[in-house]
Amino acid sequence: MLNLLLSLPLAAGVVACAMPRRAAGWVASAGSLGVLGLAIALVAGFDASADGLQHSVDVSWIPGLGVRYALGVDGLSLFLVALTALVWPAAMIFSALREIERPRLYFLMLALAESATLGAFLAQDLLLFVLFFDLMLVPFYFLIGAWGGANRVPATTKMIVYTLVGSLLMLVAAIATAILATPAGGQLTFSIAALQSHLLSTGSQYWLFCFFAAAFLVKMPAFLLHGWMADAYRAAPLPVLALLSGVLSKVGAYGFLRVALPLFPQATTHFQELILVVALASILYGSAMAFTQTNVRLIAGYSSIAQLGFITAGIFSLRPDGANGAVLQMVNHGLVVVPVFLIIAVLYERAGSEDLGRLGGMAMRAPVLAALFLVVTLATLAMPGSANFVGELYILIGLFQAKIVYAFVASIGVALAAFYALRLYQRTMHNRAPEGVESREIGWRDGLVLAPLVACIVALALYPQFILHRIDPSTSAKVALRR
Amino acid sequence: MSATTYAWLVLALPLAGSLTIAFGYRLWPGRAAGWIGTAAIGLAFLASIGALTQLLGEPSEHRQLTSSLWDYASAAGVNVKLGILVDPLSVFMILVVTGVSTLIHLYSVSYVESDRGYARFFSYLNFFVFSMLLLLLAGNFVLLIVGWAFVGFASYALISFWYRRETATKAGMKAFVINVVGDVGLVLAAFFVFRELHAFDYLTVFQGAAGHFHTNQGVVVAICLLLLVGAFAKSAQLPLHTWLPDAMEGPTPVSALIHAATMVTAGVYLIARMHPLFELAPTAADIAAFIGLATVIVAASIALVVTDLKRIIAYSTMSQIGYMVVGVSIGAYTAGMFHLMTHAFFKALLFMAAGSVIAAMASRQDIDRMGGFRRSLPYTSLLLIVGALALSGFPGTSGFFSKDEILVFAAERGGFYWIFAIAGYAAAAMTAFYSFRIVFRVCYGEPCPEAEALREGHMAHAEPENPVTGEPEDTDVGFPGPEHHVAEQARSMAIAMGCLGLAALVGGFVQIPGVSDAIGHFLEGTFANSKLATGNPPTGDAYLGLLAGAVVSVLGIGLAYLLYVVRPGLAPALRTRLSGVHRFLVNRWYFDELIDAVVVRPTLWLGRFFDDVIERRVVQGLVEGTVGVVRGTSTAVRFAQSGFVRAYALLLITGFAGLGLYFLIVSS
Amino acid sequence: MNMDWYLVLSALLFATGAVGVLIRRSPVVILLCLELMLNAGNLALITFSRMLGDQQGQIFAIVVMVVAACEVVVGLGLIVAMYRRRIPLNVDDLRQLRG
Amino acid sequence: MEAVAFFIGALGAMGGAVAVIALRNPFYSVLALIVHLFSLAGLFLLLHAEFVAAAQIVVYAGAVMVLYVFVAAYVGNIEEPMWEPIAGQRLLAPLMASALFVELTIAITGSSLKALGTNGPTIPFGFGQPASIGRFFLERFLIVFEAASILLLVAAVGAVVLAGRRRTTAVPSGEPT
Amino acid sequence: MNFHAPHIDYAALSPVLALTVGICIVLLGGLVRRDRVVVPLLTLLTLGITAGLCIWQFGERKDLVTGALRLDELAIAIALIALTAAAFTVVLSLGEPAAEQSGRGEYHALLLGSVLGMVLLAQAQNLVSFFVALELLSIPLYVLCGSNLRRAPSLESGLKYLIVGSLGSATLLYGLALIYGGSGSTDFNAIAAGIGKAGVLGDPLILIGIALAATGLAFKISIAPFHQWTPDVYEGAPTPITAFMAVATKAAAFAVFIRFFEVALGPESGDWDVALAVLAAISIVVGNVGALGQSSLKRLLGYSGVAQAGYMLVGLLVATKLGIDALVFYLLGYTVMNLAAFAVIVIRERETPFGDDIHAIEGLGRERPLLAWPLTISMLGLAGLPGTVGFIGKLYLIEAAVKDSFTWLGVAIVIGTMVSLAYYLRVIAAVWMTPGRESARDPATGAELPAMAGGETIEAGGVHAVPIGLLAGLAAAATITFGVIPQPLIDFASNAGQALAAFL
Repeated sequence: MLNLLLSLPLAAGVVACAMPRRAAGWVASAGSLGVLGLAIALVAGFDASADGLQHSVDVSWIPGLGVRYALGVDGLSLFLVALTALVWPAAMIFSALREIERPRLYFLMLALAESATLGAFLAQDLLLFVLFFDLMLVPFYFLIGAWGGANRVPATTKMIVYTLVGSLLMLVAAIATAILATPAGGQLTFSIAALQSHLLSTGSQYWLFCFFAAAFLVKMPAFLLHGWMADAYRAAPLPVLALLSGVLSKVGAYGFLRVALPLFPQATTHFQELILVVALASILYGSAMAFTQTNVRLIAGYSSIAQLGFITAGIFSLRPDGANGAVLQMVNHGLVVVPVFLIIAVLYERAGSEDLGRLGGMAMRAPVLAALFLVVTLATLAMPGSANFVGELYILIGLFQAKIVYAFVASIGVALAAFYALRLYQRTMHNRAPEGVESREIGWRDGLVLAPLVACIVALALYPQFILHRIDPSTSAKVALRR
Repeated sequence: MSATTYAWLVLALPLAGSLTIAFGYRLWPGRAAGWIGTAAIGLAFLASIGALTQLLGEPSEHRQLTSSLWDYASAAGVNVKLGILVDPLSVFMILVVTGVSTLIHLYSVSYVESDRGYARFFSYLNFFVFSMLLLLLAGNFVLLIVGWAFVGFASYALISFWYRRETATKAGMKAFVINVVGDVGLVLAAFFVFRELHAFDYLTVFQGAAGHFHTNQGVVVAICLLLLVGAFAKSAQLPLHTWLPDAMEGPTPVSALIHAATMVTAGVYLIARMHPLFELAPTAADIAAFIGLATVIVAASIALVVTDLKRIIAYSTMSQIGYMVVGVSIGAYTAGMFHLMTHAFFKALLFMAAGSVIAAMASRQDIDRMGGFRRSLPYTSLLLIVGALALSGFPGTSGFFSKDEILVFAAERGGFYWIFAIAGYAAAAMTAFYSFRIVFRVCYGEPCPEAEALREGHMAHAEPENPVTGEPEDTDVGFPGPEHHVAEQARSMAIAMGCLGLAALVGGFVQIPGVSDAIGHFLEGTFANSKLATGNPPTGDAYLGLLAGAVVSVLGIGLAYLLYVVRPGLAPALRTRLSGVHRFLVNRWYFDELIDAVVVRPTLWLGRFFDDVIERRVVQGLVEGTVGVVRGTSTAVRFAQSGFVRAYALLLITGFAGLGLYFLIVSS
Repeated sequence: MNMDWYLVLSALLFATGAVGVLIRRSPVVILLCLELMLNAGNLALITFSRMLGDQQGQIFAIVVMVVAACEVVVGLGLIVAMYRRRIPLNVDDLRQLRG
Repeated sequence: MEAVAFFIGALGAMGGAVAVIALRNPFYSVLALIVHLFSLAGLFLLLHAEFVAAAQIVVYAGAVMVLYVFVAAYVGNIEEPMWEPIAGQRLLAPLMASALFVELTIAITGSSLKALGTNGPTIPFGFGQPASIGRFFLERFLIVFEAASILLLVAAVGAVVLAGRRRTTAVPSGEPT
Repeated sequence: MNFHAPHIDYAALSPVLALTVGICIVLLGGLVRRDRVVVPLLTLLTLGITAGLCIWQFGERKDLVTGALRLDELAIAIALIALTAAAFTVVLSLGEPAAEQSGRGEYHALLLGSVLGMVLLAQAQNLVSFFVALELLSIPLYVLCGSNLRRAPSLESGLKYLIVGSLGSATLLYGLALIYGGSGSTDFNAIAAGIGKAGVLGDPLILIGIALAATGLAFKISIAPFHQWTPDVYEGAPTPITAFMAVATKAAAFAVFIRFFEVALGPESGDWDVALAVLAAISIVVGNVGALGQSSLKRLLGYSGVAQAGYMLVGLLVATKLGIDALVFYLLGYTVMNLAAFAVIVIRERETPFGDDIHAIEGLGRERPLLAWPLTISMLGLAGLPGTVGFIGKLYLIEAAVKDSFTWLGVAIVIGTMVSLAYYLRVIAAVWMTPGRESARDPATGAELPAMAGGETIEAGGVHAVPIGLLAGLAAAATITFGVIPQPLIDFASNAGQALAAFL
């Protein structure tokens, strides 16, 4: 099941390469829709009461290095897999509806990215995780570099180098973890479950945690480590950016829960305050930046920093409620930020600009577009009643009970979010339309791409318990490991 | 059907109406959307009555019913259900809300008829009602917050309904952001509650609170203060009130419904709902009462000088809500809720009448340009006067009974609470004055050209322009609508206004000291455990209070008559004499400027600072610095690669020398 | 004579050769200096061979001679080829490849 | 007696070496190297390496140096400007070379190897003579011997490649170098 | 006086013999036949037979000819690398002007001579055979570098390589002499024993000897600060030769480096590991920063080679079986990755007027995707991105480093990798993200660029894009295959480590 899930996108991508140019996108999209089907089956068949891995695959891969090909889903990864499976078809179909240069390569890269991302979420071997974590970047390098906007090559290089800084350090740390945890003469293993049972000395945990944290924080990105973000966001093609912001950023937060907390419990406790400070700084900084920017991509980008700050804060409340909220919020944020970027793409086609100053009045003749965007905006600002609110609620409850002061500061971010998200909506959809802006209703094809995403947002808003119920056992178990 | 089923129905009907209108926005012909909306709310009103009767059928101890649909978000020890609480307080509130809403929907069916966003308007309006009902019926803090935020959003959407006006979108934004600040306060309060009592459920919390907290314990005071942040943001109390006057950018029925009758009273409802907590934190309750009083006075004083018709009523709303806040904070729950109800009637009426006048003025709202509508708009003028009388607390009208009940309760409570009574009566005089300032400026005096035209049967048509900035309106799509509707010509408006006028006049009779105590009796179920709500003040004192109220009201009206009818020149003279005071009041006590300087500017400055300094220098500096170091090393390496083979040989020898040195050191 | 005399002499010759490589610019002379260095190595080998009473060092030295001869042949061949191409025979002028 | 011979040999070797790097005309440098090689051959004799000494004179000083002389004569005198284009080379080159020397000397004199301070052990008859060297080559170092011969072959091929005139290498005149 | 002919195991020596015979045949073949196919075919045949013999002998572990050589898996693995690289070089040299000018027979004979040197070097177990094999490796290369006699840079690179190379040889020789003197033997095993017996463990004589030898060997594998010949020579030499040098020389020198340091100097490893660690770190830094901003692809790969050598040195200096496994594995991966890149460079050098400049590959992704992919995969592999053999190799090396408490070197490797991304990705960006250049105009001045070798070659020998491209594809496929299924290669490499395990 998981093997198929992992290989299907790539297989479809390769097949797409052999197809005529026009068909490539549709073949790749069909593959990703297949993945979506599998993911739905996965969610449907998920045993919510268990906190262990399900559908495990565990075969030897590189015995010489102790690396195993171990996959599995638990509550932690289930919905992130589902998110990946959901947004990738959206981005692919959205792209397939448009004229793209060198479509075969484009869709191959998108497909590779999907496989790698799924791999990162499914991997249960530390090294396999690191491998997929790094591999994800490669297709994005191409996607941004070859199909991006102005300054794409420096931007994409900056992104990949910067993010690899963290993840390569993580490679060293992963190896060191395995080696240090292996008793003398024992067989080296990278299995996360096995490593969990041999906890390292506190001193080792400290520096290993720092390496892992660096990788995850850069990927998110968190405050001070987001230097790659602005340029990459400016340059990336929008469907790609949607995936970058919607899914890739989550891998970092996911890594904290999957790797850092279980393997380095003492270090996690030790660095809790530090990471919380970073998270809060991300929240405040991201929010403040988001309302000074006029480029719509950057508004969404900086808001992502803030949102990821919330997620990190939730994880590092080191409480089940906070962690549950964080996982829920990962899914939610992915689910809202993808439509945001796709809508920005639609807006760009109508206004020819991505600057707030040159946008406006779009709602006039496009009420459906406006309504879709409105729902997404409200979810983005974590309007109570949305699943995002439930996520933030859980995060803040956790934080509130762990570190009350941090919770108060974090709640400032909630208020700021309302401002920047609404500003984005208002200045694109409302006010007068400047010269050159063509208010045109969204086409039914694009609508069909966006509507399911928005429908998911609404459905989750009505019943967030659907996710919470399934993630709770595994997430709580991850946090409970701390001794 | 049980009371809770009716309550779910009350929730479902407006939501269904909203969605029906929204999804079918292209299908509904003519006024269909309006009628669907009105019908949905009307049915909700009927369902509310159903809930009321069912509730009255229960013994008074068992009038707190809960019901839940499904687990909304329950994990890791947190338990949140999609649950409602049906008790006298919520039923009372939903009755008021659905009742007034039905009439305002009815009014709107005609009033916004020519607006392009007709369906959108009713969809929003129905959604608002749904949100408000959700807020009222919520059985736990989370759902309360959801409803709380939904009404905030609905308010935003309706304020910036004419979204092509930049003033409207700005005002919407302001309202939304301030409301979100309130939401955050509420959320934090909920967290505190959860941390202390491990529950979000009202009944669990209230039952647990009494045993868990002792009076004026820091935590419970903090909870109450945070609740107050939420309440004050929503109810436009100082200093979070600045959005309300700007909210008048919305269509007039919106002002009537949201910014007068229903949403803005949510804060009052919240304090009443949370009375078990407030009674444990008297300090917080006192703070609330004083802020309420301050709002009463400040708002009334501003209303004296403002010339925008809707804004005068808006300040009046603030002021009246201040009374209610005082009431529920000092324990006069019944009186507070009573005033809430009567205020809903007469304030909605005032806005409707104002809407009719503004329509006649072709969207102009400045009372200085109005005059003499008495003859051209007789029905409107009549109801405007009825509303003003109720607002001024003219003896016999609804406002007369409800306001006095609060003030009498304050006086009776003793201690420093008499301040509220004295100041309250003083403010009541101002209220009476500005109410009749409106009446005299609009209905009396020289008829303005529009009034003249209307008498000859022509509706005024003006170049569409923004009433605030005066810039020409975007006529491309025709909102706020090329045609205007006045009550005299539109039957639905007339009916709605008539009903409210009646309610404003006689609504007070349900609760007359010594005669009837319907509301107090009904609400007992909710406030049974309250230490403060100890029944009604002595009838004698109550009548003394009524007398004082009557005197003050008549005095105020008389003064207004003197200034605006008998000696019209006196007002401008007074304005020049007291120019300092006038300027201070016209500038609304400089609250906007204060908030701008304290909150908005620093935040923007911080954003710019982040952008200019942190982002450019620190974050990018981190990148560029590293790149610079690498580049520098690269330059050095490539400079060393000079092409001179002898230099390469030298480096080889040097390298060996270094290596050899190391080995010699190791060996020794 | 003690063996270290020979060795110090060989070290001195080695260093002298190195100086020559570093400061001379004619490729011919540089090749000569490389010969000096290889010969210094040879001297050390022979000395050790004597010191250890072991002839492997001498074998090594003979091999080094062969190697030196081969280097010379190739080196001189290159010099001739460059001369024919009219490339200046000054290593400092060989700077087309750098950076 | 041995000491005198050593010093004469050492002086000759050093003198030759210094002359190689000091003389400005490559032709003279070649001649100085021949002096150096002869002196070295003398030292080899002192160390009982008769075969090596002979090979030194015959193969090295004889055959190889003749090649040098021819090439030096063929390419003529090469101008070496006094100006030093590499910054620091003139200072650092001797400095590093002396460092090299000092380190080697420390290694030699500082070594705890006892045998260094002796004249060497008594050696068997035939040590360093062609017969024993030959045996070594054909028994123990057979592979080395064969490899060396292939090396010579390859070097010869290399020389042919580089210096042999062929029709394709005709240099177009006036091409920049 | 009795002459005891040494026992010669002809089977084990067969690869060496085959190569020797091959040299002669190729040389003669070049004299007899002047057409373009025979000599390369003969060369390939020789290489193929030798490789076959190597594989036949795989698994043997024995001393040959009185211990001058040792045949074991390490030797054979390295020999196979050298043979593979040589075979590539032969194909890459089809139509190579250098081969035309120096005579095909001679050119290929020299190549085979160098390969012979490498095969011997990988087996050398004696100071003398070590030295002579090293020279047998180097001297033909000096010639081959300068073999494009028409190009001044080719000659320049030949002479530079010769001068610095001989200096390195002299240094190495002196070091070997000191070690011989200190330990009293030329056999690696006897040296290890002799160091203990003579009581010179940690003695300055031995240590300076090690320093000198390390300098000489580091020079051969391009470890900074002894690397400076590398970029110049790589750039100036004919591209097929550069490819050969980049891969084979490094492999062979590493082989002897391993054998010499682990076997002969194993007792001293506590003294030299830190020194080599510092050198490795310097190499990683210098190589990676030097490659930044290079526009000549060969030069870029030269610097990259310096950095890669630094990575590989880590495997050596930890002096564990894991380290040797990792090093051999990395060498194998490095071989296929580099060969793929060079093959593409050769083709573009002949097709465009830009030589090996990065302009030559601009827009390649659009015009010739089949050629762009091998280069891209090679660059991704060299950068150590997952899915390629480069990633597994780095993983292996880091594992070895961390296990031997050289975690900081592991960190150094990844930091180097980060820097390296900047230039590897630049190549990829040129391939996929930059439009191709139509005219041969200098972008800066607008002047017509001087015609480089490519222009002439097309008439001289043709591009031979199909066979070369196929090889590039093959190497790229191997890069990916062994990145996804690395175990066979790991087993192969760990045999090599096993061969030396007894000495560690």
